[in-house]
Amino acid sequence: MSTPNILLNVNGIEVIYNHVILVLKGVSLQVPEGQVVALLGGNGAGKTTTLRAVSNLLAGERGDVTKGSIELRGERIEKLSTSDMVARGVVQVMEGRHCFAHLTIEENLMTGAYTRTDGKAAVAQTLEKVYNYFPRLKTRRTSQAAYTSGGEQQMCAIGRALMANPKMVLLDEPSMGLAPQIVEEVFEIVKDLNTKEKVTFLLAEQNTNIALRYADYGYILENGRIVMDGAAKDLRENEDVKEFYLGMGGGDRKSFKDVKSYKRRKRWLA
Amino acid sequence: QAKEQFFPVLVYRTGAYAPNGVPWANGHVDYLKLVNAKGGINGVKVSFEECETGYATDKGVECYERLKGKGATVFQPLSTGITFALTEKAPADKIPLITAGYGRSESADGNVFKWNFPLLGTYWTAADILVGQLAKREGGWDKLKGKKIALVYHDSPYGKEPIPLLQERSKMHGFDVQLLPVTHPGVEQKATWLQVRQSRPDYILLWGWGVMNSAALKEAVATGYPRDKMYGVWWAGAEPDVKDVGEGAKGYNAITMQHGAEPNSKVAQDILATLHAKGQGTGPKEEVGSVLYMRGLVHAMLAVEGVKRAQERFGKGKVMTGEQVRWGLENLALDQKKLDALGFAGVLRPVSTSCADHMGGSWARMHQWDGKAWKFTSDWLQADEALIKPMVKQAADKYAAEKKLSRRDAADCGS
Amino acid sequence: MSKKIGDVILDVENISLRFGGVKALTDISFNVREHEIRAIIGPNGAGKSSMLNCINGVYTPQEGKITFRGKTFSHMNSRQVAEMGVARTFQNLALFKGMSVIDNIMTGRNLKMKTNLFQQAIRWGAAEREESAHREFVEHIIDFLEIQAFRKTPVGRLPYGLQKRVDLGRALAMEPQVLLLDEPMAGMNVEEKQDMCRFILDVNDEFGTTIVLIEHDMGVVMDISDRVVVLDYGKKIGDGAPDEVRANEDVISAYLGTSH
Amino acid sequence: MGFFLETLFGGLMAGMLYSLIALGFVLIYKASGVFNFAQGAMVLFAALAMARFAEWVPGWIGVDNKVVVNLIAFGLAMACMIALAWVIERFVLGKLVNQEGIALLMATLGITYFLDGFGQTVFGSDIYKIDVGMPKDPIFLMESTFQGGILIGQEDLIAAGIAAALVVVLAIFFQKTATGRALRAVADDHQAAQSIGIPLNRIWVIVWSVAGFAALVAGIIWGSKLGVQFSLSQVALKALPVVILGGLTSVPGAIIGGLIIGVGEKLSEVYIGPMLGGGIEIWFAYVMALGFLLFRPQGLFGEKIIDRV
Amino acid sequence: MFYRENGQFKTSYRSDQQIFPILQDRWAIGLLVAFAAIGVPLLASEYLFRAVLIPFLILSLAAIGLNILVGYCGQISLGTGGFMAVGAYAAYNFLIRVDGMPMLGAIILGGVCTTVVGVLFGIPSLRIKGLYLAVATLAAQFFTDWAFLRIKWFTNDSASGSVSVSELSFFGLVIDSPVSKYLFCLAFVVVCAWFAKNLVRSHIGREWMAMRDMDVAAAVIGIRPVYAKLTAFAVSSFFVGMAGALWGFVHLGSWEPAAFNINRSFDLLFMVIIGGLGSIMGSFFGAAFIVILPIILDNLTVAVGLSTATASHLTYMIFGALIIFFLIVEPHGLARLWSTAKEKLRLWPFPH
Ligand SMILES: Nc1ncnc2c1ncn2[C@@H]1O[C@H](COP(=O)(O)OP(=O)(O)OP(=O)(O)O)[C@@H](O)[C@H]1O
Ligand SMILES: Nc1ncnc2c1ncn2[C@@H]1O[C@H](COP(=O)(O)OP(=O)(O)OP(=O)(O)O)[C@@H](O)[C@H]1O
Ligand SMILES: [Mg+2]
Ligand SMILES: [Mg+2]
Repeated sequence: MSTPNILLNVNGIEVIYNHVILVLKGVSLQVPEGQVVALLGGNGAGKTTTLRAVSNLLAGERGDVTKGSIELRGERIEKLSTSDMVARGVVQVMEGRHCFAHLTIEENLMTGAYTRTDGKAAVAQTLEKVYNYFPRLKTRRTSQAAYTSGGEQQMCAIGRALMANPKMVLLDEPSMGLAPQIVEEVFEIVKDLNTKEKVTFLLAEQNTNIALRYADYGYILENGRIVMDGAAKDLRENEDVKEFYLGMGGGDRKSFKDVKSYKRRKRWLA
Repeated sequence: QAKEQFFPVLVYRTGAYAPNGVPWANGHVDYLKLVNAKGGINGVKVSFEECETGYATDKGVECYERLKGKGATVFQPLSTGITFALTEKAPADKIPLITAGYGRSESADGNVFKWNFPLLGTYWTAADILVGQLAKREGGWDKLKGKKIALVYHDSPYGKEPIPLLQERSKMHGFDVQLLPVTHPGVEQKATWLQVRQSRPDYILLWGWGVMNSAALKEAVATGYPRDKMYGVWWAGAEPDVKDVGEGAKGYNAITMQHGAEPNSKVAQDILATLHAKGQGTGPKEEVGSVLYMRGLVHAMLAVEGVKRAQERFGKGKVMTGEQVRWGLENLALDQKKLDALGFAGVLRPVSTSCADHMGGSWARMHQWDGKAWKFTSDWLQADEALIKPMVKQAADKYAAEKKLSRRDAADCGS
Repeated sequence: MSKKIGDVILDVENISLRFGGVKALTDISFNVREHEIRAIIGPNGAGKSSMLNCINGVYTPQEGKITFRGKTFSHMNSRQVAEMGVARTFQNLALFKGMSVIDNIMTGRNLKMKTNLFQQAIRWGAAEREESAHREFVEHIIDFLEIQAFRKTPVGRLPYGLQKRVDLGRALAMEPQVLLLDEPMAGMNVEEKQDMCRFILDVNDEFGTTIVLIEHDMGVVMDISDRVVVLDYGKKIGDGAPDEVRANEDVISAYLGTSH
Repeated sequence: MGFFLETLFGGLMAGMLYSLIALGFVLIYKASGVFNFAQGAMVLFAALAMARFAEWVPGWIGVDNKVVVNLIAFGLAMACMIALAWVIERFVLGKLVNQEGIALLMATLGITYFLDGFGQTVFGSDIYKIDVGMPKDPIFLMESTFQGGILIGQEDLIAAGIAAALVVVLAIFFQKTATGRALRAVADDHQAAQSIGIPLNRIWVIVWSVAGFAALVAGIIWGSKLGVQFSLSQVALKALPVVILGGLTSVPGAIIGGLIIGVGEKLSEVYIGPMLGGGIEIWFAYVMALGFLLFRPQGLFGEKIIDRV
Repeated sequence: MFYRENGQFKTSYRSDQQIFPILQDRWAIGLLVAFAAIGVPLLASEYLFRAVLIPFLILSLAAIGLNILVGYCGQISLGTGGFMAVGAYAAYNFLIRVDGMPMLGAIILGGVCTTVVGVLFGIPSLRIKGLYLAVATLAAQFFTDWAFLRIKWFTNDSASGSVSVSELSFFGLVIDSPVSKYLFCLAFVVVCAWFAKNLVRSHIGREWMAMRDMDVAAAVIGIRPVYAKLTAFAVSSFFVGMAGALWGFVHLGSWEPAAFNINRSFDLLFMVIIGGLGSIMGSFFGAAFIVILPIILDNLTVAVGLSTATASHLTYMIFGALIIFFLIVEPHGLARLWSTAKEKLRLWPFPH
């Protein structure tokens, strides 16, 4: 099999928030066309920041890419606006839902199709597809997004991004707040889109287990640096990954009840 | 310091009142330039600096402090609010204030208000003359009985000044005064004019400023109130007040502060010849001689004459101090001959002040808008001193009591 | 160490809650015993968060009543509930964004702070002592949650996972008897979840704090909870020990799916 | 009775005039979440542009026909407003994406200052005339029924008609079109709107242009009523209670709010005013709005303010 | 001297809770206050005192008050000018109607009256939020404008509705020279700022901020919205009212309601936002910016030789542009800019 085209190439970027807080310290990663790439790492590692840098949503957070380059199909994109990125088929699903509170679920989804030019019928078709993926949304279609449950909002956010018919989706913690079978479904959808419609995914995920099951390749980010990368199946077998990210140190999954913290923690009531 | 007499010029060339403030400022400055062109005040050159107050009190205070530091010896605040604030500051700084045709009416009493000079007239004299005109139109004071006069006024100390006098007069002659305040800036007066339509007053006195005047006239057009029954104070009787009402304002009357629009007066012609002809004029040529332009000019002349008078006592050709200028203003003796020589023939009547009288005369005329220009409709008029004097004294005494001041004694008067 | 699970401390009876046409909760009853860890699970939109909102007075159910420590009420305002010793965390972070971590957690101590406005303005004596004492308590929590490094950072700038910890810290600062946790582990990786479980178990163990927990990670729920309620579309479809629930057919079809 | 009716009508007409300005506020708020304090300054700026261009155009092109001149002036003034919208997006809002409402509000106050200074520099600070042939004379209704009849300004009637038409068009635009929906989305969450590819910059130029158009219409109507001068910007203060009463996010609310405020303030001034010494209408309008808000904190037709945990 | 906190270890929570935990900051502030109290009187001219320093100090106080309400409690108010007027007129009435009332007493009582009025106007905030509340607070502004013009009693029956005070004294010391006025204001403001700073870092301050950031969550942890909001209105109005009294008594000496008109309200809001919401220090920055900038611009443009009109139009434009500029550079105000600068300095010369 020939090496697939590199769709997205992030090259040694540094990101600084507010002119002082250095968050990414030289992150490089590649996303080949038609693949699912997972970006893993603990809280505050910089996953969200990386995705924001790609989709150019940093400005609103007062963040800046100060070093390095980001290329999409070989084109430098640091100077583009988010809507330019969407026009090039790259859509981000933001962490923390960000639904349009006053719009109904259906209106939320429809705004996702704002950039589409292929006509009403095609949009209606996509809408139907999204409703098929998330039947729960269909039942809540006329509620204002603010009054839907956390999980429903998450579905809405994902569905909204799909409405744009993207070529590449940046998914930020899609599993957060979703019931287990929905999580499974979301990843099935990812796989589905990936295989059937050749959509490329870059997903930041905490749920390492499931992410590595569905991804082709993984990067592990800690403290603003890539500390490890490799094919998903290799990572899954890696001992460190097993211990720290899959909770399976020593072979089996440990009960949450029994994990002793190996980091010595002071007892707060002592 | 150079041998220059410094005149601060507090103006407002921007904001809500700019249309009125600009011609005033232009006239004022032009006159000062004219004085220089004619060789200064007995050889003392005049210098001046404008400071934009925007009609706001705190900016006015800042201007005052700034220009005071540059050697100002007389201020003209050009706003009732600033006048009030400066009245508190001037005595300590020993700088006289000229508030010709505005400010507090009781400050005409120089025995209490040593540093204030409401030259040429106050709102009380204006109101008194206006009511007198109505009486005359009706055919005598007794004919006013039972009549209804509405005062449509700017809801501020400025607008409220005439109320005590009107109430005094209404007691004397048995007419009704209806008070109709208009909130700043007065862009929307429908309610006021509905009330006018309801009560159908016989006359309306308009005590507005800025957009309020033209808005009132437009509402009068819209409600069909006869414009010739409307009488404005001198701040409601200039071109900006009627210009864009045009024909609609035809017949509207206003009192003048002695002068009206005087494009043909000698002083105006002088300015055209001396300044504008050489491109040194301040504003557009057409403005010279318009009502507010003339007012600015007259005000400047008063200040200059104050200095001139002071020089007569303290030394011709010298730069005067604030205290000396104060003396000059308190002893103004501008007789008709002097005025004529200055180019104010037919524009002004004599002004002579004294320790007790800081107003120096309360002459006025009436003029009327004929759709294109202001035309005089009366001869020289004067307020009833017998009525106003005691009111002034009473109000001044109250002020003195509040401030724990005592009336000036003869010695102080002579100084 | 074995826990001594006590009597019923919180009893929810026949709660129904509607929003216009949406029935968020229909006739729900369950109870919580002292010192236990009680999990609520169910698919998205089942009404779990709404249940917590009813308990601590954010929503008023149309029907039903809640008994807490023998006191029954159908509606209380949030403050009264807080005074009775119920604290909670939120699913969609509800931290005070503009405040630092310390300040956020300190707000949790507010009910316990007694000095008046004037004492605080002068900040001498009592106010100062009170502030220091509570600060000490809060520092313990901060140590416990291992967020020392961020104590002065405005929480808005913290990554999501840490914000969740701060949220927990704020609830802990209230020294609650009952702690309601709404998806405390969403958005965490396994390691962090382990930490979080540790915190929860510690609180439960050492303080005997009763815990009501909403969570979607079945591993966590099954491992640490004593009893589980399952909601679906606002109805209760299961209630019992984790193993029982796991075996319940309704629950499997409605929630767990086949993969678990 | 006749007088009461007249007051009522007067209030309704005044209210429509407020609505016209309120509309500008609502438009911008609804579409970008910005409370635009510069609306008053925009009205002034637009009116100044219109008045001065109408003065200058004959000199430039040598045509003296009033209709032609007014049309050209209108076009030029509109061009100014579009340019202004572009500048505002480019140099102000575009740089403040995702900031809190209050920072945006302050920015609009900054715009107000700038525009005030700029407008007066370019167009002058005197009084100017707009003459689009608005009839000034009153008409009297029911003269047979009531003594003196009921007076209605023709100018007001026309203005009210224009305001109503504008509102209908805009209301449909917001609820029924994709762009309208996108605008509402932007108001809810700038960043999320960006993330799905709504081009904020273009949207904002459009919205501010439309608001500029509303300001121009308001400026022409108010300007031909009052004369174009600085105080025109102050009418915005009269429109504010209208905006909150009707609801910041509701186009029809601007009309209903306007009518309520207009009628309320005229009736109060005429009937209660004399007892209190007069001049009460301005604060009365605010107090009235406040009273309504106590029952509906989001205004009569505004979108519910959502706070959910 | 390096700006470092290395080596400064806090050994008690008390020391960590000081107003300025970093030693250098404490020194700097100490020096600044000392300079303001001793150095400035020796150096400044009368113009500086009267036209710049005194207004700056008084408006700083008002800005602190407003900042408590807007910056800390999140209730936007456009009625500040009105509240200042209440303070000024109330203090005036205490001064002239109560025999032997000392000026200080009148000013404080003016603040107390404003507190009452402020709480009254704050009651709607329990229901009305955000911009709706902001606009609604204009009711306070217009109502007070009207009341002080119309109700004669407030102005001691003065015909025009304007009032004046004279002979200010403070424990027997006559306050009439610019320096004494300045020092009086300085002392007043420093003490008030200290109180304010204490309040905002105590639990009441945290309650306010909690209301601002997320009121539902605040209620859940036991904060009473009524109490938190109304105390914010009360404390804020108290400061604003005293600032109003000082403005009338010390700065203007004589005033009419227009001295406290809506532009004053906007100016104060500017100060708070440009200076930094939720920062006491920022209130000073903001006041300095708004008081001094136009004066400098005025002087500059005039010095360049522009006509007054052009100059002041230009001033407007530059002023507006600068406001926007600062908002863009740092929407959290000068205070944040300042702390960012300090942070950089701390890291200097090694960035990050
Ligand atoms: N707007 C911001 N301003 C300042 N610092 C920020 C901002 N957003 C993020 N950070 C900082 O950047 C670092 C990385 O944050 P980021 O959100 O990218 O982490 P993450 O990997 O997505 O974490 P999580 O899994 O918790 O979402 C954190 O330390 C955070 O404090
Ligand atoms: N304030 C409200 N107004 C209208 N509907 C509401 C409101 N709060 C909740 N709902 C509806 O009630 C249902 C239950 O919501 P809830 O938030 O309790 O679900 P949940 O079980 O917590 O789901 P998730 O796991 O996704 O968080 C949802 O369909 C939601 O849309
Ligand atoms: Mg993240
Ligand atoms: Mg939930």
